[in-house]
Amino acid sequence: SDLTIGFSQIGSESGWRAAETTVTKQEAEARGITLKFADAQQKQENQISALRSFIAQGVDAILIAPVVATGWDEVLEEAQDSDIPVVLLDRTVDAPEELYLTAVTSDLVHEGSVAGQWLVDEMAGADCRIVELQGTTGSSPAIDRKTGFENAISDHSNLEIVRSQTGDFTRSQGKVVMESFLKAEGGENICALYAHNDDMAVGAIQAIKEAGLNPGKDIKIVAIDAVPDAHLAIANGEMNATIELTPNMAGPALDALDAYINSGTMPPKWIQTESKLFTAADDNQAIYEMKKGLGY
Amino acid sequence: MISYNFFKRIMPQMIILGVVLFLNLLVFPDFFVIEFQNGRLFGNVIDVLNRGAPTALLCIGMTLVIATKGIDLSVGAVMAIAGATAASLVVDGHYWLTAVIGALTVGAICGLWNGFLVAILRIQPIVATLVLMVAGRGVAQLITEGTILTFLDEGLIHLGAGTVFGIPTPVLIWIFLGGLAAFFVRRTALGMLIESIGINEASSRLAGINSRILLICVYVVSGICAAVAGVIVAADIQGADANNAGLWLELDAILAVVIGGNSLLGGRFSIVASLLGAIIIQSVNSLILLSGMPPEFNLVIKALLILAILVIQSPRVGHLIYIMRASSPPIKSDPLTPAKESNR
Amino acid sequence: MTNDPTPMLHATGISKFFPGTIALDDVEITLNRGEIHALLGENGAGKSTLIKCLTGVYRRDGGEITLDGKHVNPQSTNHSQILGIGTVYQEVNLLPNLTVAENLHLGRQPMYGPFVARRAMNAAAKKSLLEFGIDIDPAQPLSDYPVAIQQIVAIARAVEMSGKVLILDEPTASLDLDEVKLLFSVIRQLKARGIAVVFITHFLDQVFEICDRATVLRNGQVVGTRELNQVSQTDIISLMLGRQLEARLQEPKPKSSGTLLLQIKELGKSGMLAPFNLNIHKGEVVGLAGLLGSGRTETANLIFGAVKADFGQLKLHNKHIQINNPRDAVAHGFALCPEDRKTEGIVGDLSVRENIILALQARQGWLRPISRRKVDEIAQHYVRTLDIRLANLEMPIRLLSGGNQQKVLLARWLATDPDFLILDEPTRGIDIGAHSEIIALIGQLQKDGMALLVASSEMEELVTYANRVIVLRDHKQVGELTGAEITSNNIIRAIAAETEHEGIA
Amino acid sequence: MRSTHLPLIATLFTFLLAYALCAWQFPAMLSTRVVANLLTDNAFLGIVAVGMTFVILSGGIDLSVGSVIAFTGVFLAVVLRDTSIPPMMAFALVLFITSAFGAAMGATIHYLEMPPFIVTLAGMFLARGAAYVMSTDSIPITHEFYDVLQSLYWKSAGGGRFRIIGGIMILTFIVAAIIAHRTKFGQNVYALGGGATTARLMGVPVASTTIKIYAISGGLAGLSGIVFSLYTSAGYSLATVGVELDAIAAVVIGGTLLTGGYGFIAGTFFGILIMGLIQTYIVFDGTLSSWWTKIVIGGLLFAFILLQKGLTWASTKRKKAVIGLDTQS
Ligand SMILES: Nc1ncnc2c1ncn2[C@@H]1O[C@H](COP(=O)(O)OP(=O)(O)OP(=O)(O)O)[C@@H](O)[C@H]1O
Ligand SMILES: Nc1ncnc2c1ncn2[C@@H]1O[C@H](COP(=O)(O)OP(=O)(O)OP(=O)(O)O)[C@@H](O)[C@H]1O
Ligand SMILES: [Mg+2]
Ligand SMILES: [Mg+2]
Repeated sequence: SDLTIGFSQIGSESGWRAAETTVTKQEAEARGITLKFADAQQKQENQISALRSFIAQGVDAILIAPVVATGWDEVLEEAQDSDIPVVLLDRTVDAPEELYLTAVTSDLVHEGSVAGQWLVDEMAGADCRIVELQGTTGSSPAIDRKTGFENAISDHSNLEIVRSQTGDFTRSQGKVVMESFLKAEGGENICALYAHNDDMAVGAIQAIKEAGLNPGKDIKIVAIDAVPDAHLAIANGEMNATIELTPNMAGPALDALDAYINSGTMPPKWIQTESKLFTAADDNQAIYEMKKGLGY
Repeated sequence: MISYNFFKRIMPQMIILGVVLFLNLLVFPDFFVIEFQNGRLFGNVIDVLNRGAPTALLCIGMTLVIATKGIDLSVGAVMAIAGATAASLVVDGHYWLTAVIGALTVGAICGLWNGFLVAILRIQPIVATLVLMVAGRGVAQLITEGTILTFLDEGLIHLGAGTVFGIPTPVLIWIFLGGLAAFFVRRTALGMLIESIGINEASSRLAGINSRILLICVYVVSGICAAVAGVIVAADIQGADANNAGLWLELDAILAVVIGGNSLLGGRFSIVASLLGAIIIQSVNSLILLSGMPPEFNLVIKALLILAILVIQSPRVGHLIYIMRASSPPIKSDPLTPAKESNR
Repeated sequence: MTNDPTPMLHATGISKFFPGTIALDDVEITLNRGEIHALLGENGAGKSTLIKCLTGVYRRDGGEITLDGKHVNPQSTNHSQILGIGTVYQEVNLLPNLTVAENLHLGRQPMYGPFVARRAMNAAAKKSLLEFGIDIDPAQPLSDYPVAIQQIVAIARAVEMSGKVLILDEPTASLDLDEVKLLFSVIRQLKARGIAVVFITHFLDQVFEICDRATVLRNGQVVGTRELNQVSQTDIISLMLGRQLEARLQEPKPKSSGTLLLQIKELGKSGMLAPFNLNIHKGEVVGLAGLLGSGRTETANLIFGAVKADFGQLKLHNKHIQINNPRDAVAHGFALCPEDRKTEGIVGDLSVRENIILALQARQGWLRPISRRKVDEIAQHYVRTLDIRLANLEMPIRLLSGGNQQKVLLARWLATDPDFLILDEPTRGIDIGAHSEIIALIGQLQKDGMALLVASSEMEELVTYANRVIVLRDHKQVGELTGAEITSNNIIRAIAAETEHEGIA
Repeated sequence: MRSTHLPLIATLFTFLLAYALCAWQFPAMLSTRVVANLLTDNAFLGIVAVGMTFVILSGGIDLSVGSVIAFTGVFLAVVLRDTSIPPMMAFALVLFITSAFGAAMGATIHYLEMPPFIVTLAGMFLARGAAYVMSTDSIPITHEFYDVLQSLYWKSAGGGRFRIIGGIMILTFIVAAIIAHRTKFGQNVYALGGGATTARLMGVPVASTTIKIYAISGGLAGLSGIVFSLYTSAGYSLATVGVELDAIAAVVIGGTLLTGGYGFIAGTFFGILIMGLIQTYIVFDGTLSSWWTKIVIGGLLFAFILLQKGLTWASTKRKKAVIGLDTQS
């Protein structure tokens, strides 16, 4: 097939995002699809205008990883008027379902609750004071992962979040904020760390080490994304668990598009990717080696 | 150099710093406790000094740039580029010192570019440096290919996360470089010449000052300072994060320079006061972190605190206080403070 | 109206303190209707400060003002304009980015409904400028015109603002004789309308030509008010200075005796200055004469490298030199005291000490700072020899009075001990005492073997010290006078002869 | 022609040249869709850049606008969700708040003699902080009035949709151009930019002018926020981060000097179009990776500044040469 597909990516704000871009390009190439890539530099307005430009160019289909859930109705309508199917990646939007073909996403709330559930099981009723490193204030992963985690531990009075502050999804802020947690609470009084992404957890691990404590042992660490460095940390015993957010959203999306364009098959409205839990029980070293090349 | 005038110059910053630290003490009683734990000093005050390092380093160059009536928006991006350069060099197996020198060279080149646009092409500094601010982060990502480039080189890591005699290396680096720069500009004629071109470039040029070279130099210094900051930040997290390293840090640096009592319109400057400004900002950040407030309030708190600091420092308020204090005709007062003209 | 005995403006007890200075101390001034009142005093006496206190620029520290019999308290320039006081402040204060017409009418533009009536405004501007004898396109930006035109625009603006009082702070400093004549005729018209005019200047001839009374300030205090038809110039001078101005002997000017220092061959720039030739010897003063805009400033700038020449050669001590910028010039021992001290001379926020040392330091390079002791020595030396009035050496130069700023600039260049000193309007805005001091200084420098090139609008001045005078017209060298030929009349004739010649052609 | 018009003309030529080049490479760029998109997608940026032009003309800068847009969006979303205040009332309310916010910044700048850069930086933190405090979620706006406004567009031949928000932007530009170039207030703005001290000595009411300028900028940021909320039907506290820099860039590309006093509202309009063109070109090209996108945007920004500088320089040079001939003949 010589399809031309437009892909509106949010940006390249994290390693995970870069991996998603890489994987998408690889998947398109493997199928012989011409991919028009547009980086929105974290701005919704750029994404909307990119979509409009795709429509003006007359692409065959559009992939979009929306930066935020709201605000897409108008431009999706325009796409529909021009008979261009749109597939959402990573996240659904607050728009009527008929405006897009399907959404390939993970369930952010679910990820949070997997993390919470892991901690519940791990502590097995023992008291635990938790510190939380939130993502960027206002971003939907931060909100949903917080909600999911809180839901999971809400019935367990032995688990308590004692401090929660934003680490902006970055390594350096993760480290800085963890440092202040350690001082404010006293390292020995913290039993677990929940970070909304692995980068912050990796930063926090360094802070914990510098404070003379053993990450993974003195303080349990669970985070989300399963980037290579998190697997490495688990392999080294410095981290306990991570939940995978697969960067391969494009594979299922392109499959669905293929089927729709070639045979008119309507895909389901929501294709959920797996939120797999990785712990020390897995062969993290091997996974690390495998994922290293994916552009994380 | 350590004269009465010097103390008088930095007095407002010292007082403000004292007040902010006191607020820290209020929200966290153990704020001033410093312990010696596994070979390093450990405590909130140390954290403030350590975490203030990037801003403080940026401040050194930014103060000089602002003194020439310029501004350097690109420092955050230059940090990212330098961090990425250093990381990719050690990952390629180079010796850490080579990597650092490489990063500093790249920083200097970035500064040269800015200086070229400002001094030779005569593009307004804010726009000239905006170009590198936008493109620079792309360059940094080009080097790391969008990933966080991690490394395990002990030598490099030591610059960001290590200690010397128990004191975190970044603290030593910024105090050393800041002191060096402050000493250097005041012991040579550089300080005066920089101030002169900042106040009136036409006059300065006619007086025989080579304003172009000076302007370029100032931006190069700013680039190098940013590079040092970038290396430290990367070393601290053992990885070059091209996306986030130094993001929006240029604003903090500019803020610090202004809190340091330096005019954005160029002219008179004090590097030491700017450094105090950087530490004041970091103390405000520390206050926010220690207070345990939900993160939604971070920005509001920061904005209000900074506003309060700036209002207290504003020349107008200073003048009011001065008037309230001195009811007798202000004849024998300080000849340096210019009289305020009535403004209404 | 003119017979109304209540004064137009009466101010008593005006005081103004600046940190370190009492700028005005219990000053009283009375302006009668239809009177032209001179305000005189040395540089730094407080003339400009008094004006600023009267017009609400400065908040005064004491004193009462009655205008037209009513107590007033101007809070801002805007307010005083509304009260009917039009003012030209000392440094030309207009906006270079606005057009001439906009400058002239800012704040009281002719309106068409809610909109500024541009066409009417331009027409009105054209008309009012014609009264001052200049015919220009008022829709062009002010910055397109030379300082003299700007000065006239500022005056025209103030004149239109002044319903009751017109204040002119050194309006004639950069004006030509003809323009001064026009200005005076306008002032006389205003006087006939009963408006009170305050006239500040250092040209006593002009004072005696046009003013009725004079108030003299010294060190912030009024030392006397005189009816001018009852006193002589010497009376006024001794009142201003507090001493007699010793009459300097007119020493015979040395013939250009020294060795050849600098040869300028065919120096010029297209559109700016036609090729210019000059040989200048050590111990020689060459004057540059010409009308406004004749290219004197351009000549000075080209020689100094402030503007890069398109063609021409310079030979110093018979060796070719290349001057691309002021730095090169300074390195070859040149010095230039520019005409526009506000934008090209002073570095406002730097202290007087730093301003004096600036050029010397720039020449030494930043790596070799001049020691503090040496700096203080140099600064103090020049403050003493040039009699610069200041509270202390650390005060920013922008706080000095205009004339004292000029002296500091002179000091800056003298400190570099130049071989060749170019002075562009060195005595502009300088009081009569300092004026003669500077002339004496020029003589002294010449005796010490320095070569000087002096551009000046004051012919008498050139006559006193120049060995040779070069006359410029329309950016061209049109004549040269030497030795005994140099008289005011001859200079004027040289300029005019050329004009007639052109007229015939 | 006045010499001050040069940068404006240079900008116009730059835009036309660039557009021609783009169209030559991608003929689809000539479609009405692209033209309509340029107007619609840049409407909010254009409106906020108008305010920024006033501020920059007066020699100031306003860094708070991006945050004010976000604040406006969140405010509207919260008000329309939680109260029964009708949208028009809410618009009026938010315009009042943002104008007052701008006025407060202007007053601070003038009366406390603080540099605009810093005051508005604090304003930037404050406005975004306020948005966070109201809500960190992105809140959809589902009022039928919004649907009505959004359905108002003119669909031209070729599929381009000219929406109401593009119209609002153009209207803003026209009104602003009249205010800036034809009223007393406008002249006072230019006067301030020419030199605040001088302006004061000439009797310009500096305080009220400064306050009005920042109030306008704040108010237009509010209007831009309304437009943005129409554009996205939502309010989100993380929206429009860094828009102030885009606005500044557009103003500068439009030929306004950052030091104040020189420039035109119309220049900003072309500045906006150039920025939009860069964005469109990159998407049409579609081969740039994330980092090359940044580099290319920076590079194009540089190229435009350079081109404009070159054009201005070349024509002043020519003008000078003409004068030279005059004097020599
Ligand atoms: N803002 C200020 N702060 C401190 N001192 C000032 C200030 N303005 C003026 N002065 C001082 O006040 C005195 C009077 O200055 P003023 O400008 O009124 O003199 P002037 O009579 O106009 O002199 P000139 O003939 O040179 O213009 C001077 O000593 C000057 O240094
Ligand atoms: N009356 C006038 N109308 C228009 N342009 C003028 C007029 N007078 C001078 N100019 C222009 O002003 C410029 C300034 O000339 P310049 O400053 O070299 O003159 P100058 O002889 O030094 O005069 P000044 O006495 O003002 O120093 C010249 O380019 C000239 O064309
Ligand atoms: Mg004066
Ligand atoms: Mg001249």
